[in-house]
Amino acid sequence: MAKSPLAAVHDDHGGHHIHANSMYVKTAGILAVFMVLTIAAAQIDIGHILTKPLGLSHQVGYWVNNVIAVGIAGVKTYIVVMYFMHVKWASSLGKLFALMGFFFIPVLFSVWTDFYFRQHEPVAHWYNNDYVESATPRIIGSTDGAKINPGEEGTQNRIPKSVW
Amino acid sequence: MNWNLFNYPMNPPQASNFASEHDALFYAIVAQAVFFGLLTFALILWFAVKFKKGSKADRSSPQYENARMEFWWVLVPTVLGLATFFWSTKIFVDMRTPPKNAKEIFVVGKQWMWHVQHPDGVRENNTLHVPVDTDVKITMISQDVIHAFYIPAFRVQFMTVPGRYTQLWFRPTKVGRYHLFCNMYCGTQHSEMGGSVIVMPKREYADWIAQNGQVRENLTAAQTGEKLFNKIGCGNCHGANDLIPRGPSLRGIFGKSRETTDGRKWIADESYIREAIMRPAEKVTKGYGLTMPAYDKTFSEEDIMNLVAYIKSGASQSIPTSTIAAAMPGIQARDLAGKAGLNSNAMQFNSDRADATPTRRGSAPSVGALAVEKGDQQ
Amino acid sequence: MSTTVKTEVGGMEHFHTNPELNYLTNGHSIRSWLLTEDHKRIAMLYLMSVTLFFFIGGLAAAGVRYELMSPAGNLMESETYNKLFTAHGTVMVFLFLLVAIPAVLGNFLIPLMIGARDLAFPRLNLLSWYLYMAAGTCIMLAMLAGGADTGWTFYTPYSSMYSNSNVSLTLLGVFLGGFSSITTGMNFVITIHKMRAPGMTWFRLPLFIWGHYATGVIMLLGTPVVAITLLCVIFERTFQLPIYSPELGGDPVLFQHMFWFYSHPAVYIMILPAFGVISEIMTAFSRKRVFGYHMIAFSSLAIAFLGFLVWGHHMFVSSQSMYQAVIFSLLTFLLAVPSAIKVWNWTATMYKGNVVLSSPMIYGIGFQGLFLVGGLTGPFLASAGNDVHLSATYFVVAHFHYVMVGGSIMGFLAGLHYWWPKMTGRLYNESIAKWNGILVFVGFNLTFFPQFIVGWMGMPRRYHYYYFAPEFTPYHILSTMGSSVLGVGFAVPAFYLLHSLFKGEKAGDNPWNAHGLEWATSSPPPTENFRYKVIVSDDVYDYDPVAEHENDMMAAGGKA
Amino acid sequence: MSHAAHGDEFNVLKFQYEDMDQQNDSYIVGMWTFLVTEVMFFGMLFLTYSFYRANYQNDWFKAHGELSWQLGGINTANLLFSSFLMATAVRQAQLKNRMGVLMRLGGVLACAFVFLGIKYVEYSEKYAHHLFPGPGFAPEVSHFQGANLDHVQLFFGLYFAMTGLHGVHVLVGILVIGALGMMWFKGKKIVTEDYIPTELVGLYWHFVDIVWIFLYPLFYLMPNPSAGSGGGSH
Repeated sequence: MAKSPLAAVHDDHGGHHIHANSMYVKTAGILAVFMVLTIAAAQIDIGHILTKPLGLSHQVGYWVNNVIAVGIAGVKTYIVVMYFMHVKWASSLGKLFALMGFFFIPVLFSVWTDFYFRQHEPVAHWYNNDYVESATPRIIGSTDGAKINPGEEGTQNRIPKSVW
Repeated sequence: MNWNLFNYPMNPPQASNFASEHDALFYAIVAQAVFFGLLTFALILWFAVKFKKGSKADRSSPQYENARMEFWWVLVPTVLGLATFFWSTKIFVDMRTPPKNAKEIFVVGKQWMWHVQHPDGVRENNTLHVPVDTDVKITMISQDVIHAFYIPAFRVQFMTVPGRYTQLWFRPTKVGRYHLFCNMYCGTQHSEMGGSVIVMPKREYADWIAQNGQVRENLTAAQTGEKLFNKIGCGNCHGANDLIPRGPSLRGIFGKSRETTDGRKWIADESYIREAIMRPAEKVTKGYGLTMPAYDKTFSEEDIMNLVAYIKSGASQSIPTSTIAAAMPGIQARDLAGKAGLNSNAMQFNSDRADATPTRRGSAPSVGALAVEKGDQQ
Repeated sequence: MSTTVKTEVGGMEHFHTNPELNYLTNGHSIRSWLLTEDHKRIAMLYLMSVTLFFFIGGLAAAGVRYELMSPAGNLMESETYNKLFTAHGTVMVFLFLLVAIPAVLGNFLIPLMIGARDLAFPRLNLLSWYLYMAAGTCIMLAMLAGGADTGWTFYTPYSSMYSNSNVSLTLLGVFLGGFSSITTGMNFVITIHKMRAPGMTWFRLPLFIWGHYATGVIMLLGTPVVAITLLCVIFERTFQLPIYSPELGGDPVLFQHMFWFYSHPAVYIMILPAFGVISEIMTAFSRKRVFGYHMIAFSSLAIAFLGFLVWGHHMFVSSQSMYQAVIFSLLTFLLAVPSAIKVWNWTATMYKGNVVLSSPMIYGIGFQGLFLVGGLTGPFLASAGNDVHLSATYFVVAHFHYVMVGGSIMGFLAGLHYWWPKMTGRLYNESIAKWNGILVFVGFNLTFFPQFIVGWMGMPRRYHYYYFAPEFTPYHILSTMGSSVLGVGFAVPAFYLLHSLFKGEKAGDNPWNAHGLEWATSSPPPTENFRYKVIVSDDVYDYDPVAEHENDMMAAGGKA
Repeated sequence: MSHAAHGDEFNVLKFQYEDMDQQNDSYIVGMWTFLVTEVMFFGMLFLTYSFYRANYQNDWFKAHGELSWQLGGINTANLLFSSFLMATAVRQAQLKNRMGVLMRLGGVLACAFVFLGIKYVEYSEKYAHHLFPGPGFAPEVSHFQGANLDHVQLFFGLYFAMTGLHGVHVLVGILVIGALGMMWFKGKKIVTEDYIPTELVGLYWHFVDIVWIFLYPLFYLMPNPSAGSGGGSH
């Protein structure tokens, strides 16, 4: 085990992948295509297209738009990570840590369940005693939701507007 | 269950429908904890003595892994945990689902008081009167920071969040006076933000509501001022004596020398009192925090004249006696405040803006100002 | 480790320092300390700084306790009180608990235990100490400039829009401290992965290493989240970028989600290393291989992973969705299981061992007792229905002090006593140390047990006075009395440990006759840790209780 | 990056490592652990973004009209190209081609400066239109077609926070790449003998690119959430 570290460099020389230039050019080309795709997809209002001929709700198309945008970003990320960042050729430990962050993002995003559930909670509406499955998607505490004007709902005598 | 330590209670009073349910669960977990805690610690100590180095105990065939044993001590806590989980979840879901016909009371938390409004329009500060054996639903919002509405005797608590309504419910089961706390740290006077929940017999509650709705006419300026003083609830902080740390007593202060926190001395004349009402931040009496909201947008000049007249007349509030006996031993200072409040809470604010954010940072108001203006437009 | 193969390495002599020198004597200048890349010296730097901050945090705690002795709150202003408990929380959590065991004992021992010459990134290690000191400086400066009054949880919108105090500077300190923590975590994870000596397989690693591995992973994954969250609060305060502002439709509860997403796992950053310490001590002083090695190792990883999925139990009453709360409650109960496994495995380790009640073991048993109470009061708070009443009361305060002080600090003291001879080469006064261990145990229980009762009665946390609820008084008096005892208990080790530095007996390489690579090198270790190449061929905790017992019996028989 | 403890010929292999393989793998994995923390760091911001976006879709759609997708697109292409240059710079480092590395690193730096320049143009335009949140927030109301200005402010709050932090990362990238370039220029052994330092900087730079890959569609290319004409905000 007396080999000099400098010797080690030379020994390792062949061990590392030196990729052909064409690999990088191809990767960049694919990324550029995806970039153009993202911009193009965003110019199309898929919701608008789906609403009329297919009778689908506009929201569906809206979400298709969103999924495409984030999906393409995800694919681009995958390509960058695998080819530019050489994870494809990394040790399994390298792969593990490269993926760990991306694995924990969904864990972080599980906060979303809270906001999702809040919409479906049996909340008694604040100015009348009946349960209402809250009809408006008031996911987060929006001030709009809070500034309820009782006059609109015909229950105006219950709470004077002034306090709120 | 009522245990005592040196004549002091060791457990909170049970005064709502949740209390007994909750306590049963609590004591069940206590039993679990005591059993496992004592068992394990006793084992540790026993092993430490029995297998002390050099003792004669048998050491043959020591074990380093024992799948069966380890299986049991995975299983036992899991099963017990799940049982406790289902039990507690039942209670939790009950607490979060108010019954349909509950009487609804509105609460606004703000630094550092609770505004309570009953469905009949009666208002009070830092006290909450509720009829016994009636489902009550509290709908809450905060005007500034996050607070938590907490009544230990009822075992209920929930945060009030700015921008969103939250709620809790309970059914009081025992007449009496109980603590009401803010249990989410909300700033300098956090400890002061609280008061009492007063559970009344149903008829008394009805009377109380009726009394507080009445209007008297043909009063002197001082009397009008007194009415306004009580109506706004000034007496909640400015009591008959200096026992309430939120604010100094105003009894007989007119013409006396006052010192403010910045060390300046003032004679309490009309303009001083007016300033202190309109812009209290500039006239904080030494020894007190800035708890008081600015009332410059609340009062008309006429109102202030009446108030000054009242304070000039000596501000000797009558301290009414309550029919409600204190449920806890030794409640004194807050009691006075509460009793003063009993008479004076209520009625309507004149203003559109019970806007009290005196501690807002110097740089922030512009953000807030925008919001407030928009609020007004609505 | 009698069978550890020790061979001199050819060609590596230049790494070797003078055999007369150890890491303490290898260079005496201040520069040689402040610019050191030696993990052992950095650990000592950390030891000095965490001790300093511990006593500062302790003084704040004393202020809080004495103020609460009377219900009227007449010792200080509310503002002062609020700043004191904030200082106590911030300093203790961010400058002591998160750092103490990993950065002092972990830094010192991880390379020694796995047979490496240093951590993977020594310079990063030094950087982490400087970041930590910068964090400490920021927080101390903020305190000197008047202090922050938000509580260590920095809940918005109070912290972002309402507080007039030095919140930004304090937050900046916490932010920097976060990066110190991240760099430490990176170092540990990579070191444990890459730097193990030949033959040191994963299942030959001491449990201390497993604990620190899990800790490192939590530091890596959790800390950045809270760092950016707090940075957003700084943005909101200084640039008024609305991130959580409820006035504009932002959500302050989101802050709580993000804060606890880190701060709950952070609890495990504090306690997992202590578990590691206790595993080492229980085996070394029971003279027996730990019971259920694999169970303990995997339970550390299980805790690290599950720990990321339970943060919502801090928010049962903070307008989180009911369904979400129920899910979090369930997961929290599941998380109790791995902790229970550990405690029972340690207990079983003592069974049929040869228990030596020396001072680290006294602290270790103290840890077990206190952590038991802390752990067993967890289910009260994990059950959502119960937590509605107990949330944010003194019950919670008592619970987490049992876990943090009773668990983490007792673990730290136990570890410090255990490895002190290795770190300094000196022995402290054993009997004082033992009695002090008992004193801390008693003082601790006196301080915090009454808080369970007063919390159960409804005493809210962070209250400056409680004249309106005089029924709380006796418990607060008891608690304050206990805290005085506890204070003495924490101060005494500083004296006898310092004393040992100058007057203590020479410890020898292995005063406890313990097994483990760190005991196979000299005390204090040389800068390069081992003067020979380490190849591991033994299993970990290779004790033989039966043979040892027979020897003891024969020795006793011989005497008789 | 040389270790002072031992002689010149050993300044590539650090004393705590046994051999170059161990050292290089530690460095690469170490960099990845750092990037994991960065992922979590930005993850939290994306999470916040997703809540508010889901809640205030219409207002945010109207607010995003203030951003120029063309400028953002140029920046995207710019970062993509710089990422490509960086990847090939690493390749040149493997080939020990000093000039090749220097030229490509120079290209990356140029791209980074162009990126910041365009960001500066964007920011100053927002600032001039009083779109920076806080007390100075006073936008031209007509631009937002009746959107709730509170939510617009929230949008710009997150816009400045997220792109600002990304910008800080670009700045740090410039410093690091500059330092690396200097080392190559001076022919320091630590970079010339081994390509790993260049690879590490490359990993960082690619990560900066990845963050922008998400920022661009999320801020600049929002789809219209409401059917047909404008739509009410709630």
